Amino acid sequence: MRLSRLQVKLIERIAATIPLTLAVALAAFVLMRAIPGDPVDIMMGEGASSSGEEVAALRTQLGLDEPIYRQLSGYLKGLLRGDLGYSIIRSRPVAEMIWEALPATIELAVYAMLFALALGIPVGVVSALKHNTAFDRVSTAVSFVGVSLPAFWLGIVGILVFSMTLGWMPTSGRIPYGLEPRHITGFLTLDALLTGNMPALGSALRHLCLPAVTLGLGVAAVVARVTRSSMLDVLGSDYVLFARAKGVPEPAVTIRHALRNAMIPTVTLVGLQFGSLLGGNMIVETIFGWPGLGRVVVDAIFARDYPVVQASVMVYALTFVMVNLITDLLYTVLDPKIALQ
Amino acid sequence: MACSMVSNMVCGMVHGAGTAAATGMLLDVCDLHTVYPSARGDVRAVRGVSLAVAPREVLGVVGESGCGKSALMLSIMRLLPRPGRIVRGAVRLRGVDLLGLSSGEMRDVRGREIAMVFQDPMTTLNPAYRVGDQISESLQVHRMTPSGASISPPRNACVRSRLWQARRAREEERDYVIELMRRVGIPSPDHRHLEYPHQFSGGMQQRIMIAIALACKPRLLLADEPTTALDVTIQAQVLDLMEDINREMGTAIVIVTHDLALAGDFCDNIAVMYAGQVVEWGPAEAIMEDPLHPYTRGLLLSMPRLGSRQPLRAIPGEVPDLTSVSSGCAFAPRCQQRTDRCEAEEPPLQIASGRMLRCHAVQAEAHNRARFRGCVAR
Amino acid sequence: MSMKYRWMTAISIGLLLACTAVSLPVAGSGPSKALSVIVDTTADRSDEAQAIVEYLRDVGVSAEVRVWEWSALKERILAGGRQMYLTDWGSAYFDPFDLAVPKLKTGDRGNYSFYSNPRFDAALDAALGTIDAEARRQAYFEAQEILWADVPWVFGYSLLEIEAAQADVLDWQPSMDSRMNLHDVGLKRGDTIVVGMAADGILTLDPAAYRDRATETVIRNMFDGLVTRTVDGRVVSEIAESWSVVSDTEYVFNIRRGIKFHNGDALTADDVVFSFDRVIRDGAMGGRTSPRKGLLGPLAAVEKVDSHTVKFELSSPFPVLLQALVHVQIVPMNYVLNVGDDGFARKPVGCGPFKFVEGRLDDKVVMERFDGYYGGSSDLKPVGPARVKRAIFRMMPDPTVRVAAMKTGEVHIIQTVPAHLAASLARDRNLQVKSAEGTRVYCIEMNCARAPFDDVRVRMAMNHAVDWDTILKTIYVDGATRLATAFLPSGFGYNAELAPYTYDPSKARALLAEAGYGGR
Amino acid sequence: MGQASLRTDELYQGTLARSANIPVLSPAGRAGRAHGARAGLWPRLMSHRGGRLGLIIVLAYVAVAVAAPVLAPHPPGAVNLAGRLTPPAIGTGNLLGTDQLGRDILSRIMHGARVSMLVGLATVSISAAVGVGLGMVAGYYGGALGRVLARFTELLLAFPYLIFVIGAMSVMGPGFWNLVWALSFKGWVEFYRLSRALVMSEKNREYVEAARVLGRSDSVICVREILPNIVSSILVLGTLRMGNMIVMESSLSFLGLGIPPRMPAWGSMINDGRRYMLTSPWVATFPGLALALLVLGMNLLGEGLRDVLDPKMMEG
Repeated sequence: MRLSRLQVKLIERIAATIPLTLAVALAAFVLMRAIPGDPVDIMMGEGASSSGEEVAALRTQLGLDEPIYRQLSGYLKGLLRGDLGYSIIRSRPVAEMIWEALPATIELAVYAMLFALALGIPVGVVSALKHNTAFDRVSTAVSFVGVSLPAFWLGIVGILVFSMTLGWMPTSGRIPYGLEPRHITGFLTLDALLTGNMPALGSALRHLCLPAVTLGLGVAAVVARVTRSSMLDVLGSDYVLFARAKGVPEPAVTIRHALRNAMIPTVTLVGLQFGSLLGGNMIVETIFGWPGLGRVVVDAIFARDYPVVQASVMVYALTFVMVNLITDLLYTVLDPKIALQ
Repeated sequence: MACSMVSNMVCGMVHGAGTAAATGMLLDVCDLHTVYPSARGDVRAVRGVSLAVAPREVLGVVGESGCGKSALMLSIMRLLPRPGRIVRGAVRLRGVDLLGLSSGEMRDVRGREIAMVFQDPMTTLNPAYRVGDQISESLQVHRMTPSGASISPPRNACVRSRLWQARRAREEERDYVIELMRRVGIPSPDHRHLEYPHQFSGGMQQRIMIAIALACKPRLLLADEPTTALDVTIQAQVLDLMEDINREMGTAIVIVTHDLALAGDFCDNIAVMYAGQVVEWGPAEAIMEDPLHPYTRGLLLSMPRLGSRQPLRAIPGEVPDLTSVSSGCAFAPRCQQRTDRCEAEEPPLQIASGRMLRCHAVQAEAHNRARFRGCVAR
Repeated sequence: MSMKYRWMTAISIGLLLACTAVSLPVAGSGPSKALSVIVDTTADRSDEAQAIVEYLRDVGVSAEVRVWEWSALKERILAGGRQMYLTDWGSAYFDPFDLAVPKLKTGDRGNYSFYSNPRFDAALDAALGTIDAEARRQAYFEAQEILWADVPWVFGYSLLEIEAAQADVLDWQPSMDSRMNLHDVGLKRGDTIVVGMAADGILTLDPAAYRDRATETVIRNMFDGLVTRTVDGRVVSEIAESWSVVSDTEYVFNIRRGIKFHNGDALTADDVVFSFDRVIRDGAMGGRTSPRKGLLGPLAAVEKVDSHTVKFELSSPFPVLLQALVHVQIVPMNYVLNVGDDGFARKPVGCGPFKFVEGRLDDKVVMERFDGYYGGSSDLKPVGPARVKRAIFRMMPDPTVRVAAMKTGEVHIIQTVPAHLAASLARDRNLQVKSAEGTRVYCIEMNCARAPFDDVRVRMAMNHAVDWDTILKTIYVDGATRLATAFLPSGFGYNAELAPYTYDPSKARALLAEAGYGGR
Repeated sequence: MGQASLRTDELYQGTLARSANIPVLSPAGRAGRAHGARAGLWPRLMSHRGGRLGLIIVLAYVAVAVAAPVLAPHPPGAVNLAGRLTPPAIGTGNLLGTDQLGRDILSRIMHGARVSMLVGLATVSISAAVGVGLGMVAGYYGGALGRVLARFTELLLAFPYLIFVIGAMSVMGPGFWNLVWALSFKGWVEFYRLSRALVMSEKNREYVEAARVLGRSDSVICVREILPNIVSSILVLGTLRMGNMIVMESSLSFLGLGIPPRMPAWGSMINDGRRYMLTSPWVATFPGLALALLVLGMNLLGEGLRDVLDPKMMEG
């Protein structure tokens, strides 16, 4: 009974993403047509003169001289068939480009999030346990500063310190040629693990370090603050007092009784932040030469490569929705009240 | 019986620490002081409370909200939320001063020797865990088997037999949990131990909390307003349950309440608290029928009684600010019998008419009455 | 109850007002009839634009900078809505053909300044209507003189192409057209050379499907053309052994024998015809037309004469045909027909010194030495297979990171070193820094069709007002060459006698005053 | 989507409040706050350690911003190519060094305080005005408008923000106010969600009932009764968002879409300096520190306000 209700809800949620995704696709379409600039013109680049007819012919060929509503209906029809279209500038299927770039972006976001959690949660918990002590004040101040430093600045400083001065980390890229694990999922660390390729794993992790930390530091600061405040709430709650009254040892009180309940707001935050990590990492990808979707999409915007932008925006939106869905599922695990309501 | 108990307690009080064990007291609180530092100065939540509880006794601690009842309970458990702290005094359990124990030793006492239940079961049960697990957690943290023996890790046992033992232990534990839930009156416990707190009604949640508290068969149960959050009918059921437990399991109970009538019905002895102090402490019937302290009287008069045609009277004035208690009697500003002495000098806790009393005015009067009756409590 | 929020509201509003009142720099109100312009730029030249604005202010022009995203700016420029804008344009042909024509001929594609001068157009037509070198040179000289007098732009500079390499990279030389010929390069240690590209990614691996330089830089190592170019811009034979000019509009090329593609196919005239057909015929790439079509101008047809001879027919004289042919790479006909255009782009096969191994276009492209290589142009030493076993092009769009990677030794060669970092690299004994003349013109274009820049005096004043020498010396750390007109010194027909406009603020003020804009 | 999405919404608002350390107060507490006599917000803020420090920092910035023309040793736009990239030194006249155009960094930071704080203040004010307005209407009436807005905010959240801003800036062209609008376009969503949730829980309070019984109109109830009760939470969110917006501006500068370059703004300064990090790290570092300190001050102030306005702090 309970499972089936959950299933129904899941199906409901997944079905509900369809109109949202379509709306996002539509918004991307409108935005792209509204911004000035012309893909054909960009495609023709500089150099020798191209005649007006040539440009016009290319526009016709790409269907760019059709009325907007026709272009839109063509685009939507393509979507319904599962066809994301063809990149104007790169003359290859958009789906292929996205499929190639998405694992890099997701892997980076996942590691950035892991870093943020690994740093933010313990700091938040300790700050809460040592409320109003020097540790609490310093970590709070540091987290404020962490939030207020732009990622591109952090990235360059990281390269300056850890790559150039200390030589610990490579400056950019995902993995050197020759070390790549066999392609299974596209996530290098996962592939390396699956194939038992330890050198590849080590190298991939080393390459991930700087970009993931750059991207995750701001999130870590926010996670620390949220964890701290929800931990403070929970530590003052009756059930924590009751657990102590039962004689539960302090570490178990902190972890089993307090942290578990304090994680609920953190999970919400993680869901939201993960979305923004995915959608906001273009700058970090550019700095670290990370071959991810962010660079593809920024490139495509500046080149007015309509199909690529439209499809990427949809992918972002879908990922965002999916992450939200997973977050909600996670609540049902963390908070039994939600499962049955 | 109650009368002699009080005299025993008084002995404990009068003669100091050494005799408490000798007189068979289970819990003996002696001149306990507790403060909460705050921006406006220290809040003196408990100011020299002395109390004792005999085995199997039910003691009611009564007073208005903010009089330090809960702080007293938490002080006994050594669970005062920071930055609250115990300034001085002693809390002896069977003669052992809890304040002198290491935190590890104190943890062994909690849940196993003294258990505590709280006012609001809704917020006191951890929403994230099944109730059965929350009940058995008490057993696990005290490494106890349902039969009450401490688990000592088997030596030289082969892995398989250890696994088997572990499974056995788990099954036993589950059975015990179900039994316990049945004992506190939860219907179909064999299913419901797998449910989460929010799936129970308030009364049932309170029963679960009691089950958790009883899991290790403690000698003393501290109940902090256990029925305040419940409907009246449910209140009665929960109280009945506690009464049963007291009778059948022999668990001594300290019940904190603001409801004097409830305490009168339910308790052997009653301690009335005002402004962090015990102002009157004695057998329940004695206090209900012949309250001596003006505050106790006020409490009784402000309490509606069935069949009584007396108009209800509120105690004039407000509860004092505990950061700045004057040198005199804390109740003096609200007391109609106050004298100059009341405002100047804090009355000591003294024996009067078969009870302990903290009042200058009644002191003299009671003394006279006692002489007239020719019976001085010893 | 709102009392206690009142002070906060008051502070907030006060802060807002205070900031608003004093923060926005108001355009200085100069003399009564001051010239007021907005200088548009893209982000990469915003420093320079701010310096230029200061110079303009010095001569009494109230100027402001706006930073734009290029495509958005271009559309507004083309709509005639902007006044003055920093632009640049590259030339790949070592001839004004692909610079002066698109940028300055009446109504042409890159003519953002709306410059129109029939005499200038006629001079360009004359230069392109014949293959007679002397006549062309004269025509270009005339065109430059016209430009110099007409000053449609604030003429600017061309940046040096600065590249850096590890000290153990042998025989490396940056080329003027920013290509990177790894065939000639050796390594003292190791057999894999890694190049840090100054690009976000390349567009494709199909030699007929791109129009940008970064893609060509990579592709040109896997594909050869009929002819190629030395680092200083001379055209020499490659796949073609020799050629003859039959007439203004007809060329015959003899194909070298024994050339093999990476898949083992022998290269014949069919492949050459197919390759050119793919570029110039409409819809030849699976229904799409190659974006490179325009590069070949009036090339009408390429015909096979025999198995190793092809004939080029032009619809009109095309003096830069040989330079244009450098940019067309030969593809294997049978392979392309077999795998299709998409398949070919995924796994390209050429006849160049390196064969494709794998590649993510926005990450890295890996290629390996092609041992069956015919040796390349006999005019470019060394002849034979490539010297390194493997070449990897890595995309490193951020210049700071490129330089950092150079210093840590992660890459062997990097493109486009920012001028201010070149010195620090040059000081490093493990590195070498070299530069080549650039082929890109940087300038400030003005809307010559509208006031105030329809007045040649105002345009002239602008040219006198900007102290380029200081800008180039400081912001570009001497990594640039000042230009007298829109023509490049490296290109054909450059008139070295024309001197760049001098920095002369008083003259600029005088010219402005003459044009009716009150100077001080 | 119904229930499920509503839940995310509620949790989101809870998280938001927590991440911003905004009290999602117990209703009784909030009602009490509105009507209980509570004097001395100012002294209480001044006695709150963090709040006091934050206030001092923020006021110091405001003072510097207002007095920048007097305080700054050089005009912020004075280009001096000969003296570019001078390292920080005492006694050279450029205490914090000069940037790539030879402009005095200290002076630019001082003048930049105006622009950057104005960016923050303007975006937050616009976001708050739009968000709170819509949030109150949606929270008070719910219904179709609420549903439409719920879908719309979902769309906004799912749409990658940077892509939107790049697009919007391309459409509108560069310019200070265009940037502010582009930043506000999504910024209002947080204010909307917070105020909607607050109003929803507030509108059933007794004092609102009382006002209704007295025959007050809906708009009067919203503005005179409910707004004062939720304004402190919004104020706290606002102080916390300001720093974010200033950082956002620098990210847009990275993409070439920031503040017009003659206006000194910290974000653009950090971005300009990024290119010189290897050789002249001071160009980006000092504006970065200036920004970090202001954000610290803002957050401390926000947190202080939270503590002071939180009735839980009043007991004990």
